[in-house]
Amino acid sequence: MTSNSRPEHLGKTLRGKPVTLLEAISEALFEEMERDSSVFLMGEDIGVYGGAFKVTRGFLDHFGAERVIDTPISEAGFTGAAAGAAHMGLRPVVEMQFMDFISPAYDVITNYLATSRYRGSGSVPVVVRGPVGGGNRGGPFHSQNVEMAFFHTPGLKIVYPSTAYDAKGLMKAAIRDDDPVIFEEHKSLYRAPHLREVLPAEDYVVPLGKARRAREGGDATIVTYGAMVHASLEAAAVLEKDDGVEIEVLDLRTLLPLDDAAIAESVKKTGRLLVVHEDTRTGGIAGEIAMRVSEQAFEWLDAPILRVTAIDSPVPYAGGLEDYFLPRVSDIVTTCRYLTGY
Amino acid sequence: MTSNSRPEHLGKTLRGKPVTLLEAISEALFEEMERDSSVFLMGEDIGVYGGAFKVTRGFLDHFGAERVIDTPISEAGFTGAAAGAAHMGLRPVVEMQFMDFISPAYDVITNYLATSRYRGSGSVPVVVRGPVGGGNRGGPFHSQNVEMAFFHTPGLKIVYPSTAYDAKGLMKAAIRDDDPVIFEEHKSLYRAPHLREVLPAEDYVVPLGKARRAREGGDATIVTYGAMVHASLEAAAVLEKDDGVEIEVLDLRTLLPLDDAAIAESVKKTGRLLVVHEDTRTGGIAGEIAMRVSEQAFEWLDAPILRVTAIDSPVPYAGGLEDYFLPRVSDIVTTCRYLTGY
Amino acid sequence: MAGRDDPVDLYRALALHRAAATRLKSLREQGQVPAATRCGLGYEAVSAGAARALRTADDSTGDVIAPTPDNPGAFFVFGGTPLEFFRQRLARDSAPGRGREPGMCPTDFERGLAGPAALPGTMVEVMAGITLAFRLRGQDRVGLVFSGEDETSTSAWHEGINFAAAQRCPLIVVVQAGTEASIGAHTRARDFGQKAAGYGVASASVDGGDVLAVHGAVLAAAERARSGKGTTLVEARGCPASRRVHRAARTGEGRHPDENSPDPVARCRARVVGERIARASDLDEVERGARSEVRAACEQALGESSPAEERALGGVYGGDPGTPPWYRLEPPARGLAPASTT
Amino acid sequence: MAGRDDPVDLYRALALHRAAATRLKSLREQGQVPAATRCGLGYEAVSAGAARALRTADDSTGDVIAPTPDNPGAFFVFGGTPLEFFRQRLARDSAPGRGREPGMCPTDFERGLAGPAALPGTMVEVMAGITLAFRLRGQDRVGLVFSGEDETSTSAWHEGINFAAAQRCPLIVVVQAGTEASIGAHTRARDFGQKAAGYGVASASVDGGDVLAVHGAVLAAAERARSGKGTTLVEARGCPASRRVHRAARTGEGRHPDENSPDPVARCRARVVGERIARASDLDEVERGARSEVRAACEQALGESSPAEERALGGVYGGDPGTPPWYRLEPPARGLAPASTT
Ligand SMILES: Cc1ncc(C[n+]2csc(CCOP(=O)(O)OP(=O)(O)O)c2C)c(N)n1
Ligand SMILES: Cc1ncc(C[n+]2csc(CCOP(=O)(O)OP(=O)(O)O)c2C)c(N)n1
Ligand SMILES: [Mg+2]
Ligand SMILES: [Mg+2]
Repeated sequence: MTSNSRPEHLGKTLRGKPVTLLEAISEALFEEMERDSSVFLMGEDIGVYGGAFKVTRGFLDHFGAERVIDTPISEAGFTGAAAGAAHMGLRPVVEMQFMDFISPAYDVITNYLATSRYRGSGSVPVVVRGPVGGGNRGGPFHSQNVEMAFFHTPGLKIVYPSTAYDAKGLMKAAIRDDDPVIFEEHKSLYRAPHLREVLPAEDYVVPLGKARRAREGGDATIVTYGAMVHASLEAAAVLEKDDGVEIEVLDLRTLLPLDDAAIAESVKKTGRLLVVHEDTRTGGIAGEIAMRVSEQAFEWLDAPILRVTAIDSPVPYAGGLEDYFLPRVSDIVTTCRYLTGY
Repeated sequence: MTSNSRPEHLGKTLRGKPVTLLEAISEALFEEMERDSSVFLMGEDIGVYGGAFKVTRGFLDHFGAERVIDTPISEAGFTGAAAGAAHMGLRPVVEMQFMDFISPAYDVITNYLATSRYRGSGSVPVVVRGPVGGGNRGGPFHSQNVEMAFFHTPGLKIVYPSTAYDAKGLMKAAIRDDDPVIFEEHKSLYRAPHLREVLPAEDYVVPLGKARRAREGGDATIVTYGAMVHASLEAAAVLEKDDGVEIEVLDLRTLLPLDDAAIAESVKKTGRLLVVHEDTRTGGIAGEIAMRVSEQAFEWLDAPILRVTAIDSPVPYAGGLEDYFLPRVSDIVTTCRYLTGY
Repeated sequence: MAGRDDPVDLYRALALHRAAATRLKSLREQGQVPAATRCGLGYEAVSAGAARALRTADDSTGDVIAPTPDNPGAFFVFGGTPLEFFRQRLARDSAPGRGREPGMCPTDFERGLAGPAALPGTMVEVMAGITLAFRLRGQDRVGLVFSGEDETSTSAWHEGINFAAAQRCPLIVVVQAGTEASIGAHTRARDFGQKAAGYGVASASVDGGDVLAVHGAVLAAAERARSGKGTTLVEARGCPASRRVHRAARTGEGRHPDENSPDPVARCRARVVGERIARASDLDEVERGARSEVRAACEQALGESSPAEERALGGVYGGDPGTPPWYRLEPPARGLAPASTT
Repeated sequence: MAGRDDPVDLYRALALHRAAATRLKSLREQGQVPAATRCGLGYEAVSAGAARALRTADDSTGDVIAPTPDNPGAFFVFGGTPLEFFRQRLARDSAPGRGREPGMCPTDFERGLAGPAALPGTMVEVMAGITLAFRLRGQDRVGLVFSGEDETSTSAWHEGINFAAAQRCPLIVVVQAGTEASIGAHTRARDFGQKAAGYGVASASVDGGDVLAVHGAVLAAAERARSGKGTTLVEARGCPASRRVHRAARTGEGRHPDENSPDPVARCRARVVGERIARASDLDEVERGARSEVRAACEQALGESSPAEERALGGVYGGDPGTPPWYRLEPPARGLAPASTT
């Protein structure tokens, strides 16, 4: 019972209309499912209900219940099943209703999916995607960023887009990639009006593992990703206007593998590095970046590598607490001033 | 049916005899259970069988089945149950048969145990302990180091001793601590003859969060922990003899909270830092250390911060592969030479 | 309490639950609490009936319950107040959880209140441990955990009940199930009571809309538990079905399958009045009392303030609240001259 | 294959399993494989009986099995060779897994071999997905996963079988259970078949030492699966009990509770000879053949070399094998003058 025409709300790009980051992801999933019959979806409430954030609205009607599978609350079970289906040549895309719920699947992802190729069981082309991030008053279990749970696991890739264009192109690249990919989608970017973009009508991918220069500048480098790209660009605009300094902003897009060549190149130009991540501080990705820069560009550093991050605590529920917990544009501005004045 | 006298094999320290690191841990558990009736043990095969590594041999006979509980293969279940028992005033010590098996408990540890205090459910004095580390031909699922799975989680503490003295004192401190503690015990140190030590007969603790200077030196600092302390000391001896350079070796003992004051102090003295960890490279603890040193002692650095680590892959099974995978003394020597000659 | 409960007291508990749930629903509609907040309408009978079958106390000697957000009635029976309820939900500074988390039930072990939960199933594990502690200490106490229907699919639920069964913990697991027709595609189980046999525990199945039936089943389970016979699974059928089914059934503006199920409060009322245990006017009085208590509590909580932002700091570890590294309070590079631009 | 199997062919499968397991045990005693290696003695009937009830092929069109290390007989039925078996166990460079992992069963999906597993229960999840793929593609194939008894306690087992049940996957889960007397303190379940009802799947319980009984039960389950009726749990009773029970029972040098259970190979032999299906001398011939094949394979594997150490690199990601950062092959700080001392 699948119809052939594309549902109205998934055809904006075809009609030359701008799309949100969420719509870009929906379009990517839809187009990949159209392109390749081995692509299918699993997750909680993704079918009839269209997903908690409506990313898969209309998919069940179009593709049918065999390609849009509603699952039990068994994140480990259906992620492990995704690996099995992948072994048989399918390309499952698994939705975590909130990415926080990936934690019960930690075992199967790190021990099975990530190691399968190495152990001789073949590649596991599974994408595990879902909403992440704070600022939505979701409290400790509906607001997490999960990259650091997986960043240390060889065999995984981690993607975290900040624009609609990248979200669509990276999702397509992730689905076509033969390795398991964790794909993080920031909730506050999903429907952000200023991120609406007219996307190319033709098929395109954004390759995994390549950072993007979101802003050019010579006075200091900010390395960041996800929602913090926009906070960093805001800070950079303030600094240009008020201080006359030019901050380069690098959007990682893929966290694993890390594009350390792009980071080193920028640091060699500016001599100053600030890492900004929304995730909590200790053990955040800033550390690995600092280490790689030390290994690859120590001589070019004119100031300490610094970071702006969330506080080391669970994500609080009350609005005031959460706002204080999260990194702020003013924190980025202050720290950049410190660096450029160093 | 508990007898009152201490089993023969658990009385070595009382008799002034040297103990292995494993025996030091057994003594710590035994003495804490004697001292405090709220301390009890849970784990797979820890009772009748005495544990896969025999850490709890004799405990069942002495303390009875209510304090030495054999569990199903349910790492999440019994770790969550430990949290519940802790809420009721008990102090559970949970054994993971191999620490690799902690992964099914990742959810309950990071989301429940670590956040309980913050969320107002009170402290959770649970110790999760077990054997870690490679070099034993255990392959990918019996050789892991697990610190980086938890290092990013506020609310947890992580301990990783390298000597019998520390193992005993840190275990006692961990059991008495009100926060959840992950306690890693390296298998290749368990019975290493050269680590046998005569321990103080009286009760002592080694405070959590304090690093130990394992070797003094002014030419470069190695920050390390666990089995790599001994590899680093070996390398330092080679460097003293062959190159006449003095390497300071800092044994972290506790990874979380990190003793960054001790690290900064040593780096300010030597100006050179090498981090050595047995765990895989990307996203390893070296990153956080590099970041903190950059924040706290950048001006004192005379050379890039470098690291010696395992390869970014699962732990291989075949002996030759595993030996190549693990960091070697010669790697440490080479990298120190690079640093001191920089 | 033992034996048959006073129906008017039961009715009072139902009425308080209903009043609080109704009020919370309108707060939700006004956007004062997040849209996803669960209220518990329709869960009056299972909540109050189960909780009133247990022993309450405020000095850590009574039974312990772990309610879901659908069980405010159970929270009130155990001494939770409407004021605490609204403070918690509105994330007030005065809330027991101090605005840090959105759960309905703040933990207070003295009163026998365990919560808030983390992910689904977790509290089954935690309650297994709480009741293990009762058994180990020879206390005459039982624990009860409320669970959803699809929650039985989670790994935590499975490992928790299996552990409780293996250890003969005095635990009651109440599965709040829908009607058979409403069970979703997430399971093939048609009878959640059948799960009990697979764990070797007793079970009972009752109408979850019938407060006396629930009360009786839990009373019997509690007696079993107190007499050392271990864990019981109580299936409460006909609870307002899964929000997941709800979602499924709502599409196309269809009716929810359970919308016709009889109102548990009205059912109890009809019975109490019909059996001439009390007059309708007495029950009206009870209801009015509940509503006004709830209204006053809600008004008070609405007038109270949210936590100050600095409250986001601390509470993660015991001891010195300054332990976690925090970047706004200290200069980024200690010991260095402050940057010229700041 | 359908209907009753040829008893002599069955016997050949038993004999090959027995010969390989016996040989492996002596390799273990000689220290050529790790002490913890499982051999599978006593699992002949369940291994061969189950596997021979399925359809084998070598072109990805047959059924798929996931054996445990106790099921070499199943591996051989599905076309695995003794040579592969010993290469894998001895971690030879020629092994399908190239020495990277210690599992008994290398993966070869063309022949229908799924493995090696990660942690217990994982393969139930993975096989749920493999059989989901069969259903989604309308293929007439079934999957079978061998499980231990305590493995049913794991979260992975639970989420896997529940998912398979919900999705009506053509999956057979064989639980290799001990005798009732041997079930340990890790569960209250006395009948693993009872677990099936809780998941809404069919079940059968057979004597795991009776190759024909196992064969018949799996044949029936496979027919159910092929006709779209979904998942079946087959309990095989009286397998050599849990190594855990073993451990427990061994203390005090007591006899293992199952040491008296009749030898499955001898039982089959008695029946085949008793029913005059074949002569004893024919069966001797079969056994001799199995032993000599095994001996030759083992000798050949023993003579082969271990993987060269550089083989530890690569294989973690698809594409460029150089992707993961690797520290021995590149100078630590690119672009800097090499250190004077190296
Ligand atoms: C690990 C995890 N997965 C998914 C969710 C989202 N979630 C919360 S409740 C729920 C449905 C629970 O269904 P059921 O147990 O039947 O309870 P009901 O809400 O129907 O009362 C889901 C999918 C979550 N919080 N955590
Ligand atoms: C998560 C995890 N926990 C524990 C273990 C260690 N372990 C492996 S097999 C086993 C016992 C399995 O018992 P059972 O399923 O009955 O199988 P048996 O060995 O008795 O055949 C244990 C405890 C493991 N490998 N992984
Ligand atoms: Mg439900
Ligand atoms: Mg067993």
